[in-house]
Amino acid sequence: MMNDMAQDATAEGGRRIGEVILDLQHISLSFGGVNALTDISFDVREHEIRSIIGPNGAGKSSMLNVMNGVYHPQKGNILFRGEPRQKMDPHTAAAQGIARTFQNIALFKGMTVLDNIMTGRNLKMKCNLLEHALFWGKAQREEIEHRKKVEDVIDFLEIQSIRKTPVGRLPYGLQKRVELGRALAAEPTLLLLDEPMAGMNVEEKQDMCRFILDVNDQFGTTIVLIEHDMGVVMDISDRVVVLDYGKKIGDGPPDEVKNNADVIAAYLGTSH
Amino acid sequence: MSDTHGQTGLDTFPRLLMQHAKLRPNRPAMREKAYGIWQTYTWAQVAESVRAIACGLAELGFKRGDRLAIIGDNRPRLYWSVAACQCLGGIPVMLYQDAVAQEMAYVLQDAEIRFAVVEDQEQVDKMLEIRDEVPLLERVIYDEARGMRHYTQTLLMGLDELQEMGRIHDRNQSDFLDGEVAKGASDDISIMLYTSGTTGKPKGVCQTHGAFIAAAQGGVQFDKLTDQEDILSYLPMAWVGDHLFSFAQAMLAGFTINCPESGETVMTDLREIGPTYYFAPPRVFENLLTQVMIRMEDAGAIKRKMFHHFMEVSRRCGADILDGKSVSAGDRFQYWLGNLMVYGPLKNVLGMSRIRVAYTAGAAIGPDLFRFYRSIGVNLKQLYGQTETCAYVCLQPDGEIKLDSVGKPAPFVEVKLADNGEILVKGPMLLKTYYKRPDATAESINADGYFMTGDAGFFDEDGHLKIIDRAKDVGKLNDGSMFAPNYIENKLKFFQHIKEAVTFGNGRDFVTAFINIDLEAVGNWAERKGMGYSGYTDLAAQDAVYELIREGIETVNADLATDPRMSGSQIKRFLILHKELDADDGELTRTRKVRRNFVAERYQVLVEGLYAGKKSQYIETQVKYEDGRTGKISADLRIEEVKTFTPQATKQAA
Amino acid sequence: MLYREAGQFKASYKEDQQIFPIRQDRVGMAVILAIFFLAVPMFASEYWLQAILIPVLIFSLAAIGLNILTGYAGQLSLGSAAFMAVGAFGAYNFMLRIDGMPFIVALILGGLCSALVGVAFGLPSLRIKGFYLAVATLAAQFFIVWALVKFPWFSNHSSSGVISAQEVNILGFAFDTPVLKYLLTLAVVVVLALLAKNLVRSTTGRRWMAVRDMDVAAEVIGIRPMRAKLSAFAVSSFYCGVAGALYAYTYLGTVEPEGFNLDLSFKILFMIIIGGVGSILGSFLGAAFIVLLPIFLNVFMHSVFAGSLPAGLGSNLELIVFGGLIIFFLIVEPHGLARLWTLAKDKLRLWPFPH
Amino acid sequence: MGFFFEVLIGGLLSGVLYALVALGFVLIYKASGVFNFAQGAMVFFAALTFVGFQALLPGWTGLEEGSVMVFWLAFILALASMIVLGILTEKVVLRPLVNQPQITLFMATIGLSFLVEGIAQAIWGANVRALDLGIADEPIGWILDSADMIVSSFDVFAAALAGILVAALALFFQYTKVGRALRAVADDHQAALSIGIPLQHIWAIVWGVAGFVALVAGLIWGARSGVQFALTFTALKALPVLILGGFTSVPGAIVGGLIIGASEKLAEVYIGPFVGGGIEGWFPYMLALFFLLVRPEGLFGEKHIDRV
Repeated sequence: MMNDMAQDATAEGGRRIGEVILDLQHISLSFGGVNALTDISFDVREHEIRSIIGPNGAGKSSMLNVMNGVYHPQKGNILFRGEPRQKMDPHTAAAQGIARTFQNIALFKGMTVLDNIMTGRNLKMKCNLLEHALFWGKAQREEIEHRKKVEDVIDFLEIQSIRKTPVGRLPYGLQKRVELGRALAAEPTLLLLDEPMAGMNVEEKQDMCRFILDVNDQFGTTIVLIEHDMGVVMDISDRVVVLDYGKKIGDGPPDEVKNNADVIAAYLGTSH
Repeated sequence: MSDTHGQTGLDTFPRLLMQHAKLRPNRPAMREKAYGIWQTYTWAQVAESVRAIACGLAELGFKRGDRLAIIGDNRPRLYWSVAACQCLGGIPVMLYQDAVAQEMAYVLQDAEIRFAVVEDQEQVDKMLEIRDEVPLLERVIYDEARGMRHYTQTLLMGLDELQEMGRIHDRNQSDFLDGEVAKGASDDISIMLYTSGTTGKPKGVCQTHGAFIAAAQGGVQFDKLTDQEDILSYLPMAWVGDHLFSFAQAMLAGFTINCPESGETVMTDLREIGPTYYFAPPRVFENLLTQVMIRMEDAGAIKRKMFHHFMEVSRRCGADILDGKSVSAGDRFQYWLGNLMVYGPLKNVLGMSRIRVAYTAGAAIGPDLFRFYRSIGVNLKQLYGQTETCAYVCLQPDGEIKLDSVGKPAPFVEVKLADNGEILVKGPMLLKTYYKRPDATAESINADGYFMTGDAGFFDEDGHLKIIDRAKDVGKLNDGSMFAPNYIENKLKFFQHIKEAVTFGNGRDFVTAFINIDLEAVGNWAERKGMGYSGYTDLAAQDAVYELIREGIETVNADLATDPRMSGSQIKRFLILHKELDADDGELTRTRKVRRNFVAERYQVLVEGLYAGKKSQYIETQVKYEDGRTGKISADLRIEEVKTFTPQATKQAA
Repeated sequence: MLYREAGQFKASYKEDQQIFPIRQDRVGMAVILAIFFLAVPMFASEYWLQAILIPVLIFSLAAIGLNILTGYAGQLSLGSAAFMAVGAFGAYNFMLRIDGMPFIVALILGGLCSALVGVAFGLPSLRIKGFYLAVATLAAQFFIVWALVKFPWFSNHSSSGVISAQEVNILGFAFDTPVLKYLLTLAVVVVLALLAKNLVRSTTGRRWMAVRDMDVAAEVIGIRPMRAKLSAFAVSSFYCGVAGALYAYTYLGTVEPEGFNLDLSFKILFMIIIGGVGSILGSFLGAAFIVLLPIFLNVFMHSVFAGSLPAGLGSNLELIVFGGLIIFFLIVEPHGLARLWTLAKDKLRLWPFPH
Repeated sequence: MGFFFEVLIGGLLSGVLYALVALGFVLIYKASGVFNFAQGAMVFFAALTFVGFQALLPGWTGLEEGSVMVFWLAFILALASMIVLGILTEKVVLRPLVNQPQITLFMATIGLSFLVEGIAQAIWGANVRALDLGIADEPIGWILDSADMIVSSFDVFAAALAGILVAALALFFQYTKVGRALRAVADDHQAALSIGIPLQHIWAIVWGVAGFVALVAGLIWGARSGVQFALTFTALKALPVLILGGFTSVPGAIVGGLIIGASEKLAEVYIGPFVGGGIEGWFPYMLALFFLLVRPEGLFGEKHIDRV
């Protein structure tokens, strides 16, 4: 099933894998002397689906956090669209078109699905506080204009019936979907997904898989994905990076990675 | 709106549409819940879109008399495609959207379809699947572009693209379409609807503009419908009822059609729109009532008591108040109070506050069910009709509602009974022909021009028609007494715990029954009693459930015993089926009617078991799962006896 | 039960985004406004106006201010009273020192002074959260009151900082009777409440709530926590400041810095806890509750002890009841009276169904 | 110079008192993650209860007023009251709020402080009461003679008492089973559960111990400046102490207390005159505020990294 979809996307796809968009060079990150990442280099190309896999504690989430500026590596260079960046805040990353989801759902619990996704558009909303207070004319028009975009996202993710539900009341699988929606609302060029399918049942996984492929395909969004389900990863990824204990032990197309001896030993061998 | 009909020239749907675009260009013709709000289209916009689609179709080579298949949920653009097709003098052919590809292949072949407008990727996939079997199919036009990016087949085209094409065409030859509309005649076929038919292959019923306009006209007149009505269109477009209510009547009266967001949101959308005019088959009303009762069970004791008290009041006088009969001042006050506390709010949460007229048809409706809605002030009425009669034969007039009749013959309709009790009808709404089936046409319309409905019934003293059963299903027990299976089954199904029932008895000594329990109602009942169960099969086999069902059947028996014509067909033995009858397994039609013969054949062993006097019977059945896989389930079904009543004894008891 | 929503469908986003999307709510609101603008001035006694309605309105405004900061932006403050003081003294000085200063402008300027001070004391919120921040706002509370007492310039050199509000005069019309003061207060409060509601349902409000609910995620989608928090401090303090100015001008007439003490800050905090954290409506309910409760208790005690009221029992009972209620609400209904109303409304909308 | 030291020592000694109150905060925070704003109210409650019993006991028992017996009986009764109060608080207020956001718990303890103050005054009256521990509040002669500094014997006694208390607590934590359990809880609730210690049990003990600390602090403070409502405000000064010392550090509480005590006195004496005096009221808070900006985790707290 998923295999079919993956082939659809690559075989017939109108998407072309392009230039390197994000280049990570010799990244090392440590917390209080404990090394989380050691000398890791890899790149992400435009329009591709790039997966990061590895056993628990391999440093996958840290890697994502480095990418969008939550963590600052002690060593190494990051080039985004060829521009080196030294220190960067997450909101600067967001302004550059990097959006992400989190391993543990990080929705705004007190808000509805609609409002959560609306926050995803906040960078594109230009009205100031006074205009918001009046909520008349420009501010109202802006709100409506962005509501339309958000409704597109809601439609895309097929969550119309929960539009006005507070996110706290939703089941886990739907919350994950809403979180993806919030990231999509920002119309990112680079989307980082941290275990988008963790804890889901088969049907939910299939849906999520379809959404990820559709996003990649329809909007040309570059996707970096962390996922535990090897079936999914091998199906939908263009290239896979394998981490273990903060070190890179494999990198390449799924088939190549699958047959890499180190990877089998460190990861596949132990968990399968 | 009666004036429109009187005017000459407004005798086809395209002309009606163009007239509305002129008369009320800014009134809403359609709304669709999409992207969180009710997107509204005015008559002018609709007419413009219809023109575009029509011109687009013409550009593709669609010719006068061509059939256009239309497949999908109730979407505005699909309704527009119907109108567009009619503009060109074509014949729209609606298909049930949940049919599987193979079922569709037959219709597409039979109707020699060259063009199809379908809703989305799902339907496109079906078309592609059967493409080789329907070589005539030239173009499949899809409404919803989602997921269609990688379909490269030249067969396919987006409706957007078609409309764009049509607009250019219309600009270049602005009088083309008007010319096409002008060519249309009242006697042209306006639509082809396939009857699902309990036996044989479906037949295409060809109806003319004149027939549907007459049927719509009669209904509009009868219930004084105006252009202010709102109706929710959620029943399959391929069903004659939807075409009459959501298309023909709307086109005639100029009222607003509202399309729900999706199948799951119908109830919410119903509540939001609050239609003034509503149509639903009995099962929808039944599900609603079941839900009302289940939800009320969870209410606090005081509220529940209040609810039941006022329900009692409404049973006593609600229907009379609605019918304008005289009611005591005390009851009137109680009813007023009840309306404030219960009926009003209840109608509000069900989305029925604004209903002026509601109809039900398609199957018998239980008297309790029917009375419930009327007594809380919903003007629910029954009508009677077939695809062949534009669903328009009898209507219940306001103020003259009888629970067990389908009302009086509608305006322009003549009804008479054949010697064997079969109902015969005549009028402007009769079908022109079955498509390519002169034999069937000849068979169903007799020499005097009456359509033979195949239903058995009689007129009561007030001239109201009462339906008993399908004429051909009415059989005899070995002792010669009448056996009307539908009649009995309907009585059984009026119990909330029984979802489906199939009875046997023709040519037998006594009557037996298969029962399907209602999983929701019985499940709820079981939960309240603290019974555990793992699913339908498990629940259906439990002793307490058998006991519950037996009580229901005994009540039916007691009721049957009071009618001298029916007392012989009391049920002696029954069993509860181990699976729910399912359209996917061919046991039900797409309109959820039981296919009696098929069921009897498929469960032959069980029928034998019932008559062989066994205590239980083993059965193994193939089933189709939702994902298309098949599997086997087996069970050892218990067979139980039921008490029957002598006609004498119950008369005394009653 | 009273709701009849069938047929109230939204055909545009504008309709969908109204403050009161349900017609019955709009009607209800109009009726309430009519009562407070028309009926109350006609029928309410001077005592009701001066001792109850005016303070309730003013405290509602202060509670809205604190709610914006605490309820919406998630930053706890124990210094609301101090910001009220800044507003009161600010407005006083603008009126005093600038000839022909229109009152409304002074009110706004007073609020802006408070907003500035609020931003200054909100700066630590960029690095600290939760009760660390609460302690930081305590610094504002003590420091501001101290400064207003110690620097006589603020109070025009009156003893111990007491100021007497000038006459309120708008476009030559003197607001000198309780009814007029009430109407002025009401008008200001209604307008500001509307603006607050608009803010919290706009992008500004969503940014605040995002920072409140999960600041890391907020930052990742491009919200600058610094701006969000400081804007919340500014708006919150503005509201408190205007409330403080009204407190001086339409309620008490004469105020001293010590009147804006920690107790008052706590009172405002209690208003939002009992009324409803994160609710504009709750701010009104909480303010009314906290103002009315002591009055009710007083009446109650007098009827129980019939004149032989043990000394101090009244005020102690007030402490006990306040404290007990806070704990009760936090445990039983952390979203306060506003949530109770929401629940009741949901019930009414679904009536006769229980859920 | 002598004057400087005199002020410094005076400040340090009152800092000891802040430290004592702060200690109560730290204990509870460490064990249950609750920032107990009501600690000040508990100090007030404890002192008032002690004084109340001290006044009533002679009448009840016929013991001689002011005798050692009365003192200890009152102490025991007050301690019992504190333990009851602590356990009740834990059961009635905090347990239903388990798993709520910390800020909610914090607000609950603000409510609690009102409740406790109200109850205390409703029972014992709102008058200022004198409390005599039998220690004279007069300059110690030899220091006055040798260094020409005024150092109160009471202050020294109080400091010594506080020192003993801290030492005792340290021993309690280090060497008793309950103490070890407490530390386990502070480190990791899950871990504590897994070694089989009933969490609720521990919380009750902690609240009891916090009550005891509050009683000692209340006695000393009450003896010095009378038992009155203002005690609760003075106790608020423990908040900046905590910010300096960190919420989880016992040594932090002590060092923080000393710093706050000393600096507020020095500031009052050396800066106060230039700005009109009375800066003692806010100086500790401002100090804490600036400190926060530099080192949000406190003197001894650990740097905290947000995991994402």
